[in-house]
Amino acid sequence: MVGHELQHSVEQFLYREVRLLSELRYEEWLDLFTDEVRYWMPARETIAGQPDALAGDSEMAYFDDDKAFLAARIERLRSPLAHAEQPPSRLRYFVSNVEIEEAGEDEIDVRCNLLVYQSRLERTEVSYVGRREDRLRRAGSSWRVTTRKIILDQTLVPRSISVFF
Amino acid sequence: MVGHELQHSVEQFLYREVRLLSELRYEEWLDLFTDEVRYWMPARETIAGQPDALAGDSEMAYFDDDKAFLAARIERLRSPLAHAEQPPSRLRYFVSNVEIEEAGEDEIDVRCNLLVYQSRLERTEVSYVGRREDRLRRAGSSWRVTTRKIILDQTLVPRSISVFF
Amino acid sequence: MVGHELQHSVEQFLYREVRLLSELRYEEWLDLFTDEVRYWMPARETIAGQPDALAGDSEMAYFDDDKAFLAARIERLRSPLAHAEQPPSRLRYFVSNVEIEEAGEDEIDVRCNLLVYQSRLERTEVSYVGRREDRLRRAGSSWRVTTRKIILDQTLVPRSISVFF
Amino acid sequence: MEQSERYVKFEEGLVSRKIFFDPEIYQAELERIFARCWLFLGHESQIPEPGDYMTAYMGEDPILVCRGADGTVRAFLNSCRHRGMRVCRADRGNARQFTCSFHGWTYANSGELRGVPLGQDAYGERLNKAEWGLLEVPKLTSYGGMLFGNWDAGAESLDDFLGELRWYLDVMVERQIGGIEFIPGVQRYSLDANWKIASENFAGDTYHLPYSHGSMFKLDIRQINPANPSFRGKDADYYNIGLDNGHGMTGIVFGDERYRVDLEAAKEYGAEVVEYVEECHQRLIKALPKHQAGVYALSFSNMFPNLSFNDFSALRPIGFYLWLPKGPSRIEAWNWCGIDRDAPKVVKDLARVDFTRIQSVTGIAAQDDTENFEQVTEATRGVVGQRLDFNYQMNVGQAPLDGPDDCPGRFAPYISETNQLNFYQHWAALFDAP
Amino acid sequence: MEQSERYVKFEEGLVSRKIFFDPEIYQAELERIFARCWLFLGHESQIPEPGDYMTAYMGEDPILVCRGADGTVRAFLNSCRHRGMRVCRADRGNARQFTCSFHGWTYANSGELRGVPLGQDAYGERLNKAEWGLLEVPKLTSYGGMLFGNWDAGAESLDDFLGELRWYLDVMVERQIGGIEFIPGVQRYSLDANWKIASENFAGDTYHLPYSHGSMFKLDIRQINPANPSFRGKDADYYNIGLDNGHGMTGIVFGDERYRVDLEAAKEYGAEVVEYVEECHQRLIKALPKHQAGVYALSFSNMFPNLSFNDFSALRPIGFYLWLPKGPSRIEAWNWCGIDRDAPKVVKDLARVDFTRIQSVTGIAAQDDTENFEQVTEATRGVVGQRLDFNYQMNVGQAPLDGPDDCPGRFAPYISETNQLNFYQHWAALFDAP
Amino acid sequence: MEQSERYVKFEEGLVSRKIFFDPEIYQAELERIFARCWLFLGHESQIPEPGDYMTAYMGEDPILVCRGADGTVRAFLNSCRHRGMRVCRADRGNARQFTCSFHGWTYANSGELRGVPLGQDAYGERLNKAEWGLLEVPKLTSYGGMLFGNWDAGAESLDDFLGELRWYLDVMVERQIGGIEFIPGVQRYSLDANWKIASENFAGDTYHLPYSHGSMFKLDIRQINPANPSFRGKDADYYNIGLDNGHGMTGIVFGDERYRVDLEAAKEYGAEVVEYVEECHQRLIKALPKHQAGVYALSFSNMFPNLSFNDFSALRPIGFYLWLPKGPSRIEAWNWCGIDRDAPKVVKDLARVDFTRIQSVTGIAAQDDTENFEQVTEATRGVVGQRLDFNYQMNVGQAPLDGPDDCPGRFAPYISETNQLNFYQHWAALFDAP
Ligand code: FES
Ligand code: FES
Ligand code: FES
Ligand SMILES: [Fe+3]
Ligand SMILES: [Fe+3]
Ligand SMILES: [Fe+3]
Repeated sequence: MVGHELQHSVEQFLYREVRLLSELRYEEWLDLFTDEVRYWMPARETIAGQPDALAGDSEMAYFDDDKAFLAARIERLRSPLAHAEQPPSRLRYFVSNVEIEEAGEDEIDVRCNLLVYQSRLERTEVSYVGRREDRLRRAGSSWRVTTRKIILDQTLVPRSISVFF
Repeated sequence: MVGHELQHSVEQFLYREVRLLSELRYEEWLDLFTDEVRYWMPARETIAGQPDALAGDSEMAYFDDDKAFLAARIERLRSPLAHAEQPPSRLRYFVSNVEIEEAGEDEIDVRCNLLVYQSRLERTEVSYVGRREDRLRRAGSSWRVTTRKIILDQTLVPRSISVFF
Repeated sequence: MVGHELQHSVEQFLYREVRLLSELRYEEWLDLFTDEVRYWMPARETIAGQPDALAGDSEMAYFDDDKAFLAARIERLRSPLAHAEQPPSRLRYFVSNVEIEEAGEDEIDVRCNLLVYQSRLERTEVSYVGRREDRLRRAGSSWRVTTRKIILDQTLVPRSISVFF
Repeated sequence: MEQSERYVKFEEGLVSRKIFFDPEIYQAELERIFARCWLFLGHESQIPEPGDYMTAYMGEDPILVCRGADGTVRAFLNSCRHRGMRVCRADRGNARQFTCSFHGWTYANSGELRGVPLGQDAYGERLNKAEWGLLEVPKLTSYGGMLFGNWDAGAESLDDFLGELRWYLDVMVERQIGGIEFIPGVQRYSLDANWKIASENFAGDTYHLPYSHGSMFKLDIRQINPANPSFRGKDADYYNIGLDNGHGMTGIVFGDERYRVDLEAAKEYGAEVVEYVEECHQRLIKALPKHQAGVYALSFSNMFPNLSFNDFSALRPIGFYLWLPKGPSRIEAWNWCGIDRDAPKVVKDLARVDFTRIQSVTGIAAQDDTENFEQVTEATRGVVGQRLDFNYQMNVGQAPLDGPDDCPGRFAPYISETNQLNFYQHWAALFDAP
Repeated sequence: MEQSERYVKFEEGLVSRKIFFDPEIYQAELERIFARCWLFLGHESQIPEPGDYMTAYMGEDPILVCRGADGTVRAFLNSCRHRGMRVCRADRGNARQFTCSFHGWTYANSGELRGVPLGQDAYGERLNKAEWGLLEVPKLTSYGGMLFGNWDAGAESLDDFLGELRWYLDVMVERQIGGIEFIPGVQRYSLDANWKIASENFAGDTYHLPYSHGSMFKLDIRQINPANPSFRGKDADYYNIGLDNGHGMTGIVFGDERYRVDLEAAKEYGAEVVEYVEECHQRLIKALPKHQAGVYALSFSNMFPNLSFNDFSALRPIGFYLWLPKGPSRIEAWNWCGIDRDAPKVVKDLARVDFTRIQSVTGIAAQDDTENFEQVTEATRGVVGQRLDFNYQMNVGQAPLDGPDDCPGRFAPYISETNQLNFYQHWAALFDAP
Repeated sequence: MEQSERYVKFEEGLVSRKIFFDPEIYQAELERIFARCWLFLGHESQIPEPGDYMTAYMGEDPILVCRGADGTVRAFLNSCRHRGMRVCRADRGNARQFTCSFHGWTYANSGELRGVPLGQDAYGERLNKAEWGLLEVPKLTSYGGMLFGNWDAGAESLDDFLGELRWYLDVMVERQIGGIEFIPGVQRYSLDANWKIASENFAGDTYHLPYSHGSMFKLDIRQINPANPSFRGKDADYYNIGLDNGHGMTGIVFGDERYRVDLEAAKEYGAEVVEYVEECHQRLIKALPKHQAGVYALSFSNMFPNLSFNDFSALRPIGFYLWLPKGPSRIEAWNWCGIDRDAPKVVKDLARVDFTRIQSVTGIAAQDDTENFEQVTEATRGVVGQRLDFNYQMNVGQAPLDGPDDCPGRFAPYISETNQLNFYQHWAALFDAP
């Protein structure tokens, strides 16, 4: 079990990170990722005998972005023609059950559970439920995300996804 | 980033505060607010070009209470004729993503995300999702709420509101 | 208010505990309970004049298990004929609002709010909402659960329960 | 036998529970009531500037209300004529034109189809743009800044539709120094009930006040606003008034009674407020005959079919409560707070805060109404429950009261149920119309 | 051709999948089955004192069950006669009268309308209170403390309705030293299935035991309670018994077999329990003919239409499982645990805990049943699936077994499907009734 | 008048909004379209080994697709013939047989009923196992590894159903060196829209590209994959092609144009990829006539009724988008990514990543489509909106273009709406069929 100072620092980092998303501060959010980040959300199926059946590295994914394409998504979201988020959704991120493991010199592995609530237009309400497995790298007094693996518990996504996790 | 002792103290304050609500200990809950508190939940609309479009100070609000009227609401809830809460709802408050900023001598600004689950009678289930922006003032070893701003993410409230946030 | 080291240690224990459940590591999970544990989920009704009307000790319960029967449930879940969890559900546990009280020498009382999300097969989605009241006993650097009381806020359970809390 | 006679037994004071649940009756209501009656769209003050717009609903049809460059307000079906996309997805804003997000057809805020992408290349002469503008609500009329639309091009005028109600509305409208304005913002909430349960309540259900709102009246709600009525039971000089076309008003009192209450209350706020109240009164006396001016303010009322409102005092909000139908057992309620544009700030703040506290989504009155409206629905949907009737017999066979001379409407005691029967009698007439 | 013949092909052992989905068939069931059959309301022990009350459902109609000051139990539609509000919103409590939260009409717990606010002032002579009491369920009968109601005033008596089932229920009821009592509290859960899928299962579906519950039988469930049956397959002396009016019982065995199992099991708990079991047996022998007393305990069964129950042993709970219809594909299940009021504490605790572990919401049996009931529903709703029939052919054309003399019912092997056909045959008869 | 003429006014280029909402029309579609057309089930590469299986849907009926021990692929209603339980609850796996979780009937993956628990003891001779195997989809045909099933035993062959579409599909299929394979995994998401809104979009709605996807085309999406089309507006040598049986293709260009784009793009990835592209081209030339080979790749298209797909390039994914109907206003979309089994890893990775980024659940194109499809639905359900028609008049009265010789289909400009009318004309024909 890591120390509580580290726990505190990481939790604050995670809270701030998702707050940037709900405040639509996408560019600042992207700055929290390292240049070589893999932003990956593998597909998931119910496969007999494989409880946590996630798609593999070169199999189906929902997201498999590098920083450049994350930037492209953000550039798109800034366009008035990005209809899926025009007007923008109201997003709420519940980050919980944060668990940390040291991963060598200046890196740590961080798991958390994530409930993302999306409210848009008059009455569209969607909830995404799952977990995240991040690799964070120390950056001065804070952190950068070097790998993000997002695993939804839903095998049927409630709506097409126009939000980040 | 504030220290983890402060974080701990504030989180425990927030947890206890909402527990008092789910335990219907309204009077004790009210004691956690300063006499000059503004308990405010501005209305929210989807306005073109204004992502986080909240109603302003003298515009529409859901709540705009002072301590006296909060007390009146509580007095009412104690009446057997407060049908909306007779019998009382079962309430669960999920406080998460607590972020703190110093705000001068003995005050702090505290944000949190809030999921309020209401279950009542046989099968009424409602969830309110949003965030809170509180100003807390140090009171001995604990805190008092001097300003509470509640911002729901829903622009269509799922039911008329008979609960506190 | 207990110290933040204790808070940290307990939260990490609770996070790990529910993670073992979502990872279907039932036997490891069971090891976190003392041999004399009472795993109890009393029934709940809406009774006039009794806000938090829980069934009493020898009244109706959803769970009233000892360690032996918890083990039997787990043995059953390992059977290919445990259809309710074949294939297994995808489970997500949101533990929040953790509050701790010292309870004598090496025991503590721990309350938390709990949102359990269950996703199974193609589109079954269920959420259980409530709180837990645990008695934990110190076990070296970690903890064991000696009493678990689970209180759902729903008086109509959304589905028959094939998960642990 | 008219179809509706099975449901509304006027003489007996009975109404079948079926009309609050049956999906076919609900569909018929959308066609015969909501597509034919004058419906509330909002208030001009919400869209003061040229180009301002807001969205609304008529029945279940989404509406876009725009103030054109010429200042004219028009309303349209908020659905692209090309392939139906919601043309405007915001609640309000300002725009000269609306470009549909699907294929980019562009409509002026006057409704006409301005341009289509690749126009000539794609369509040549095959698209007659003149025929494909936004579907305009054929009748739109503003009264006191309140905007009403009607889908039926052959419908009677708003004036004829308001009928006797107009005489009372004039009191509310004329009393305003600067005219009514809506404070920015709307409250919206859902409740699982039929739209008529809420509408009839405002049309005449004074009888629910003492018990439904007993917890409120136990409070000293004058602490919220001294102009708040301490609840009054049966009182000879308060009337419920049933009006033609199904409209209903409650708690009307004549002879400056409400003015006196205001004046008394005003003193707690000092000279400025007292003067304001006096000025309101003066305006009324100048604008209207004495007996009409003496009404001074209204109580809670319903304009058929689904616009409820209240106006107790010049020191309190003019509340608008629109009960939008969203299925046989679902309402989406939209609430607005109206105030006098030229009221002193202290009065505006008083009214605004009062609004949030009493009848709004969090209001200490609305909460208990919702609980009742929803549980009425829950408790009456079974096949046995559906065989029964609702009871409105309080005044059956009772002669109308003699109201003061020259005041329109059928007068009933303050505590009565005739307004509800008046509401359902009109409902029945529309339901049977071919 | 009777309408139902399209759905229930008794001779062929086939039942159309349509009757588990079609919304019109479901509506007809509410009228012709749930508004005409005797339905379970709960147990007297839940409301022992004068003024005690509890809420229930008959079909989708909400019910209020009250024990009056005179000790008499009455049941009412839990909906105010004024305008339909749910009069009592709690699950249970004690009250002399119920005041409706909407307008405050007050009903005695005997149903009569006691008072209305502002009575004389508001209503004068225009309200005949005698006519506006709560709608009482015209027929209510208690048997062994179990309360049953029937909306059809002309319906046969409960005794006639129970018919042959009565003979077996007497065994369960007479065995109790102090009579059946329900431990306080109810379990409620939803499942997405048609009510008949669950009811028929208890009526006769022994065939699902070995596979559906294979994971349970693999456990040593005697560790939960030694009186637990280790699963027995086909066994000449265990019978399923189809009874008139659609009722069905499974696993009936004669000649003290279940007594012997209990006695054996009792030893693990010492003399007190052994004596208790012997005393139960003695009571039976005194109260009933030998061959009837020899039944000793029942297995799982269904009382038409939707009350399932089980009673395996004097050391195990008497489980009641009510499958409330909430739409064509939705059930709300209410579970109660019955015990012998005068059983030793060790036995009561044993039974209570056993109940939570096997057939309750969290029970290791119920979990797998729910999964099956729900996925049957999911997998059969398509238009092609709806063309098919369910198969109940196991015993088609097979002659009934000869049961022991003087024991009512049509006897079938322990593993059989005749009880389900018996269930649907009665369903069909009621469905076709005018 | 044919029933459908009220809905589809082909000559005028109008389609009634009713067919996207009316529950009865939806039910009729399930019977007359989904239970009679060839429907997509998945791809053989998803179940390569004997015993491999996957689940699917035809209309709302759940399907189990199995590769038998003999390597033959069969499809069955995924519902037990005994009492309807979903026989297989996993999305995919490998199994020789399936044992139903309810009573344990066991089916071989060839569908026949192998065994039933307690067989002889329970059933004797009363169950004719041969009659109670899983209900097999009577017609199943594989083309290019793509599996299609048809519930109508009397239906035309898949070849006849594909009709003119086959000529173009051959281009896509023949171009693959190792044949199409689906990368493991599927994406599934829900959207609140009618299935036709999405299907027609792929069938011909090029007109929505510039505006719906303007934000995407503003990006340099060649950065994702150089073979990405920079959006081209009206361009004489790009065609939309309406094909018989309601199929539609967009953006077809002849004379090696797409090959040239690929070759150019390939250079950015080095010799291996250039050679790969050349090899693909060679294969086409060997396999097909020159003018057909010159098509090289397709754009986005729809195979009637609900299988959309796209194939822009040998360096990009072959996307499959199945729009499963789940009610009048709900779709469950299943997405798969097809690639050439023998493509170099760099190409496979390029295609896979490209798939996630453009048209998948998170794709920068799909997001905006969903928003439009859903809000079309929201905005057109009111009774007034339902009176209107959707407009497809872009090319009404326009003569088809002359496509190149010997190329099947009715040619229209790249930006046109004739394919949608072609879709609805076939829909109407099926809707009216007895
Ligand atoms: S739907 Fe509006 S432009 Fe096509
Ligand atoms: S509804 Fe019960 S008193 Fe009016
Ligand atoms: S339902 Fe499949 S074996 Fe009975
Ligand atoms: Fe009210
Ligand atoms: Fe079972
Ligand atoms: Fe698109």
